[in-house]
Amino acid sequence: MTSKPYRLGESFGHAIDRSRRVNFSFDGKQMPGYAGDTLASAVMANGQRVFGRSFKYHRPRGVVGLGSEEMNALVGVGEGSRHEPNLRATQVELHDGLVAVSQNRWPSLSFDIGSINNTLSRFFPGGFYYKTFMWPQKFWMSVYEPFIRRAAGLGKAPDGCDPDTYEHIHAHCDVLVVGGGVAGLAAAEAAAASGARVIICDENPQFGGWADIADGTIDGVAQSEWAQAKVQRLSEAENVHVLSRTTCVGHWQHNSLILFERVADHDPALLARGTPRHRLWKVRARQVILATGSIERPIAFANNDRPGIMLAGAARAFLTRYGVAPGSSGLVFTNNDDAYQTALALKQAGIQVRVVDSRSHVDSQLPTTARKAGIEIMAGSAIAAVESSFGGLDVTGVKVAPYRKGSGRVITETRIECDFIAMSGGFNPALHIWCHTGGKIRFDEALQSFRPDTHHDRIAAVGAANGTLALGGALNEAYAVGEAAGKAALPKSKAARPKVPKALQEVQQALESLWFSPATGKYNEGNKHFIDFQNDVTAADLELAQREGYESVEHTKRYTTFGMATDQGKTSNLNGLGVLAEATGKTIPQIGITTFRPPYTPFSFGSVAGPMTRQLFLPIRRTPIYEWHKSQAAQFEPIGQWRRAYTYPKPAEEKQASIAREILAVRNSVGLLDASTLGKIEIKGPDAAALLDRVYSNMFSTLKIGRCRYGLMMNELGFLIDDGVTVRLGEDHFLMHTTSGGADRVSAWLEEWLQTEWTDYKVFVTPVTEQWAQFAIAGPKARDVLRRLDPDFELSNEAFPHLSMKEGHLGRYPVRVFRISFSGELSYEVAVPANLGRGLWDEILTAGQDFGITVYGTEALHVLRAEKGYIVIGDETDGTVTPVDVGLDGLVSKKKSDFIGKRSLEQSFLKRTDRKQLVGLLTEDPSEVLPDGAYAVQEVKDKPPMEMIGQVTSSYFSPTLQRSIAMALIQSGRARMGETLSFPLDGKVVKAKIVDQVFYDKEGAQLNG
Amino acid sequence: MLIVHCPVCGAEGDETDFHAAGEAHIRRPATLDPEHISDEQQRDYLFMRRNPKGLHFERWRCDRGCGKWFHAARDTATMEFKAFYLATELPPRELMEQATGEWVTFFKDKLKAAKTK
Amino acid sequence: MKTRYSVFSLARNALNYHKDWERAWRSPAPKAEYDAIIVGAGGHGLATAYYLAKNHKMTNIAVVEKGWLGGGNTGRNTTIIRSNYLQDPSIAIYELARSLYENLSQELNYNVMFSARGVVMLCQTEHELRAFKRTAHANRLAGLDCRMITAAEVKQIVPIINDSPNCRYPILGAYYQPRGGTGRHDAVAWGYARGADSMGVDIIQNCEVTGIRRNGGAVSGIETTRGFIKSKKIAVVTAGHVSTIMQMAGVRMPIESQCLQALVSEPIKPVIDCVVMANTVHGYMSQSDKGELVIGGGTDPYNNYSQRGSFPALEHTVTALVETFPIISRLRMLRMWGGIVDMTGDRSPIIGKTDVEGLFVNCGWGTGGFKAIPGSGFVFADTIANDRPHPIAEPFGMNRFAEGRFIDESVAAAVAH
Amino acid sequence: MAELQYESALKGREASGLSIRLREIAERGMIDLRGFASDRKFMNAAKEILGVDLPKQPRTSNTWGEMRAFWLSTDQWLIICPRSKMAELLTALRKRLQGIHALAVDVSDMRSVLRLEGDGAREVLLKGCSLDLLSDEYSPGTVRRMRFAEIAALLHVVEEDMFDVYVFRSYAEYAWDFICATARPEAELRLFGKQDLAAS
Repeated sequence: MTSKPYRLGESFGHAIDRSRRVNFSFDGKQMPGYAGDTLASAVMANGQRVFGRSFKYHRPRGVVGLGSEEMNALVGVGEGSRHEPNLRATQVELHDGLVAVSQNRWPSLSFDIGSINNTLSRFFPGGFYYKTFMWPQKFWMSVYEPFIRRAAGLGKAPDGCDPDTYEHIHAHCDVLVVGGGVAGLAAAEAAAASGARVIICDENPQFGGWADIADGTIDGVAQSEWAQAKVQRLSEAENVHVLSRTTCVGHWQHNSLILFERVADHDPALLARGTPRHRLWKVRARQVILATGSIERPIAFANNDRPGIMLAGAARAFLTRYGVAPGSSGLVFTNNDDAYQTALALKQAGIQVRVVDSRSHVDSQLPTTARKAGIEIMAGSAIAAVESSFGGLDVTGVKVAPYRKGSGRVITETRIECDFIAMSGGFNPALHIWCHTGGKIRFDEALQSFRPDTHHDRIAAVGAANGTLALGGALNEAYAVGEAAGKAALPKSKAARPKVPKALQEVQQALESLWFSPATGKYNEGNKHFIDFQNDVTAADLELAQREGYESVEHTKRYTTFGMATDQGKTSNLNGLGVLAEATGKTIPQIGITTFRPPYTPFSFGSVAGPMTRQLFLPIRRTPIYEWHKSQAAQFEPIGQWRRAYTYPKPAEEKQASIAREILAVRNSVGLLDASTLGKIEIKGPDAAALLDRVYSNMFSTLKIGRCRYGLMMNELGFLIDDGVTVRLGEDHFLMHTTSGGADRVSAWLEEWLQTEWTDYKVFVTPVTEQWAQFAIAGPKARDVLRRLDPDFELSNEAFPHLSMKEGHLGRYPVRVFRISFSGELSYEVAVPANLGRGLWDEILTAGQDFGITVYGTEALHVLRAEKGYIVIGDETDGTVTPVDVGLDGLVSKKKSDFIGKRSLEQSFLKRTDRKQLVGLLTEDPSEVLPDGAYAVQEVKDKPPMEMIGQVTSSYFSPTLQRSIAMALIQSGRARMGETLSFPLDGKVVKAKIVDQVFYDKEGAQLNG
Repeated sequence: MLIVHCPVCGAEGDETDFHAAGEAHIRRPATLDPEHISDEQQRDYLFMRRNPKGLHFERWRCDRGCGKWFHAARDTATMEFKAFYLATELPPRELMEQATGEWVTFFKDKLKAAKTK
Repeated sequence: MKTRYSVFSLARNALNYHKDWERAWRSPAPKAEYDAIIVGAGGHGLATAYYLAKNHKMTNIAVVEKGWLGGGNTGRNTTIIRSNYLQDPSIAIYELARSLYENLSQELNYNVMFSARGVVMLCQTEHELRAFKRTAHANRLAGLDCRMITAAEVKQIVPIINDSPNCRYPILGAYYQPRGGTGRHDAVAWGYARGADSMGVDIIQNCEVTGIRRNGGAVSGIETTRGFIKSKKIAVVTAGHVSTIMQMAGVRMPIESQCLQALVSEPIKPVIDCVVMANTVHGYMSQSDKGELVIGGGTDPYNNYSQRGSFPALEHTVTALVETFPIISRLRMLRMWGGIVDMTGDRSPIIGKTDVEGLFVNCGWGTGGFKAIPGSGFVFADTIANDRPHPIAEPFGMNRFAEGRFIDESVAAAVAH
Repeated sequence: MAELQYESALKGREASGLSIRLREIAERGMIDLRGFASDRKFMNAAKEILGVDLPKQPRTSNTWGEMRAFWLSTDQWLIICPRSKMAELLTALRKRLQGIHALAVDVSDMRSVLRLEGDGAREVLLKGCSLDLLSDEYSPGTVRRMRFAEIAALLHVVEEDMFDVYVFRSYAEYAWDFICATARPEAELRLFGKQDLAAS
């Protein structure tokens, strides 16, 4: 590798600040660079060309492109938890202390064991792995695949949690302009002139696109000068938002787009300060203008992947932007005029250069200027071979041969010494975003590429993105489209239209397509014409895929993986189509093109998650008593988004012990439960009762005012979805309780039926769950606690019987008290406005002290109700269980002609008598607790499969009964009362007897006590 | 990302501000005649869907707005909304005429009825 | 029969610069009549054709495809293969499929890269834990090799998982199927295509069905963009497009077509060696042999034939996975895409005959069809050949919707993939 | 029995070092009022008791003294009043609305109110909601339900740079934490208007 200085004199490199040196390291080697450098330019300025190794053959690779289209120079940047793999060196902005490493090589970049694959490459044609690695069978997972996995995969993941933050922002605008080149700036100016709100974004740090490396003037000044003035003006405008370092990653339906802003990657100081690293912009635009420019095409010639072979535009940019010479003597290989600007720039920099042009006649202005400048032009020729130093690390020369379109092999050739090649096969409009939601495209003969055609959304393309490469045309187009977009957004705007500036630029001669450059010898024997550089897909691979019948371009793509690398085919797709067209004698449109998928360039998962990580990942709902629970070291369990206290272990108390303690307290004295999460819905109107009769399986129109009734809810399939106690507050006024999880669902459901089915019903439904804190005071001493709380509150059985409700005050606290019980004990549920909840809670605890009041959690609650044989929606039911299945036939009205789910109960399968029915279970060994979900079998066999006849739905050790109890859904269970069932578990069989599911206080004496 | 418009309150917003609830204009047999519903009618009501590629009619709720249910006509291939109308209404006449597949049979008598009016 | 693929044939061809490889499949012109026509050359359709030819010696058959074979959901899914379902009928068909996958590469002489790297289904709430314990009991008695594993074991198998006990949904354990895993989706379609083709099956691509001809109660053939093709047996296997095709025969389907999205990261060196499914937060992830993290989630909430999903659904999934695997925060999304999935009322497939004589349908695989391809093709072929449902297919008949006999897997998991 | 203990969801929470001011507004009285805007009897009755017309225009509010009426839907309003006035107001309303199809419920404790104040508050909100807050549509007085971060919320534009965000009580802490996370000065930004260009 040559060691001569690659950094040119002051007159080159307008983007770098030579007064600000920065030091960075590449593969552990300390290197100097300048502020304004990219990692690519800085490394090249240090005389290093090889940046990485290719995916499959591990061939050494250098920089080919200029920005996000780069497919070779992928590096890992940053260390430890801040490491980021697979970054394009051409996009990494240099900063002091930047640490970069090359990828996919071992042990080192210049010597890579993996490159053995290259030597053996002929054994690895496209799709080879489908044809082998099948024998012996077990070797696939044990030998072959592990090897493949280790070999693949480019860079390494960071280790540890990401220390940086990310955020989202929503933005609406009248016009979004994607791309800040000359055309984009022009369109933005025109749109903004109407007063429209305009957002313009560009993925690079600076605006201007190719302005600084393109010839021609605008209103008499250089393109770049014009661009800088424009962006300055736009950045000051009130109605414009200018976003640099921001990539539009995709276009979604109805003109919603995602922009990916790299806020702080370029400056560690910002990150250290806590600036969000990336910001995801969710933009809704009335009009979208794509000024995304075009991407230069490489040329498929033998060994076109050697380090030192780059795109002509890129070579030019490294020269003028960063003052970096791609080499000391070069060759420009082109099929168009544009590349001649590179030749001229190189010449101007004192670098020796020749032009090889596949076109037989080149006499337009740029070539003529080049000739005048003394540049040798070899027209009608093409590169037939590339010579390189050992290991292919460097270009040493080429063989040039006369070019005849379609000719297979090369006869005569001339050798030319050179250490770099700048190639240009033409330009492809960047269509990606246009196509994301299905915009139509058409093939353009002059471009030999696809360009935008029609689109169903309000979106337009201008300039190179639209195939309009010439400066004058691009400006006219951009101003016209920009103005139209502004008008469409603000039809009334009277603003004056900006005048279209005057463009002066050399007229270019048409390009001639060059999809394949014949090589020395038979092209696919030995030397490789790379189409997809990163994935090592050659012209021969594509042609082979065709021959093997993978004819659809999608098949070819998937079989050879061309276009599937991290550049998503930006530089390879069209070249591939060209090769396929020539191989099959079809036209490119006949071959078709693969679908463009978001994102335009890869963007971080962190930015997609934004701030929704850690404690903001998903909301946690807290009851008014949450802090108290925490102060008591409660164990919590999530119920939907709620956090409910599961149990309250005392210091050094086992979970099971604390649960038992809580249960016995309720049975023997009194317990207190935070039931605030219970759903509460106020329902009022002349048809309120009728609505309840429709949504509950049992009757509610007969409920007396002030009384409560337990109700069952089915869906239309006849399956249980919710239950709860509903209270009649007035003739036309009810308060419905739902399960904690069901609150939102049920109230929305009631609204749905009222608005879409029973639209003649006059009923208002208002969910009030969170208005109330609600506590259950349960146990023989419950009444005493309430009396202590407020002696005047009438609590006698006569005045306040089971299943009734009273509204009033407990002390100063306004309350609703319901005498309902889910524990089977005498129990009152007290509802109080949420902000007074904690106050009353404390009062109850004080009042209960003498009675040994014990706070109990959800697990104790579940055991208590199981002892009573009460069902829990979600435990005894799983979405396939009917009220009849759980033995609540009594709550399925025979009188009502219609209620939700009624008809489905008549479907044959739901009427079967051998359905699984809810029963109680008592294990033969009372200390044996059946596991939840254990299955009973018809007959125990020594090994599976065994016929299953039902499963345990709830199973606990009952501290009250000092034995295990369980409920289960068993096929025709009720007919099997007294039968003993077998539950084969791991290594043992548990036997249990079918019994009635009410284990405790069958006659309900406690409850009515 | 769909941008949805509520015909009740005029709110416009992301699909996430609304609730999509599947096919519209499905009649619940039990509301009309609870006593005479065949298993097949019940099946059709609960499961059978027109599911066209192209113009479709569906139910939405203005979840983060007025909370009202409404109908939308949308092309399931291009995702373009063609109309938004009330939950108690039929689609605009021209859309009923453009409807394809299973929808044609459904709208036939509706269009006839509209004519005779 | 085609020359076998092997390391030897590969070497032999290499020496000759791969000039002598024969076509993987022909591209024949449609004949006037076939004994059976399968509509849809996805994995399920091609497998059906393969088993019709192989097990039932029906070789005068055709598979017609609107586009290119394997171009639908077969080539768009996240390739998860598992059989640890809750309901007996599901266990039967998915386990049949999984066991066929074990030897599919050898059976087809085409490397479908089935790799049983294990499927870990996280339990992140008590309720989910209970549900999976129940499934575990059912699967054990059905004879499946599955087990519950502890949070610590999960961390061992998946070192990059977020095992913080105070994260939003702490890992309480997982349900583990060691012999579940992934496969190479394209290879499954291509392998079956090559196998079927070599037995004489005509695979006719770029041939769109425009009508299904009936005389009275029976089918007599299909109208296509390449003319009328006669057949007394027509099997529709067109996933998201099943409603529109079946409508041509006047049959209405209990199906909604929605968009399911998937995405991959840029390739990185191996970080996760199994499939992890986090149903509570709706996301799942594995890593391909190429190094890409393969990620999928739930469907969009509305009908969609565009194969282009909506960003919020995708954002929801990625957010969940960044929380579950914090290191992916700094990795990048490379490509996202959508497939049109056919969702039934109970989220289980439909396999069998229809009320129209000679018209068969296999659809409704929704978000989880890839894992079923071999089993689905196997029992569907048998059903077509013998004109009666294969015992394993029987529970999946369309009549179940009128009887209320649903096969509801959502019971076991929030999402079924 | 001791005095009433009042405890709002965000009691004792203070936000400092943010790019905007953030605090909880407690002690509010709120009534959820349902009735048909088309029912003149109902509208008159409401006006009579509240002293303020119920707005018929979607997403608007009417204010009279310390009384505010928010439009929530075509048949739903949220009445804001001092907590001390709520009980008597509710009783009066219910009495006056007898015989009219309507529903008035005390929801004073159902929601927590977070107030954002200061230049840049709109941008902070835009980090969590998708409304076009920079358009004229969102001038003072505007009320709109919205999706904020992961939860349902109600936005009230009090003044140009003052916003009340109503969230259900159980979500108050989540909303508070979300705003604190997105309103860090390091993350401050303005939409449109003068920008600093990236220095080269």
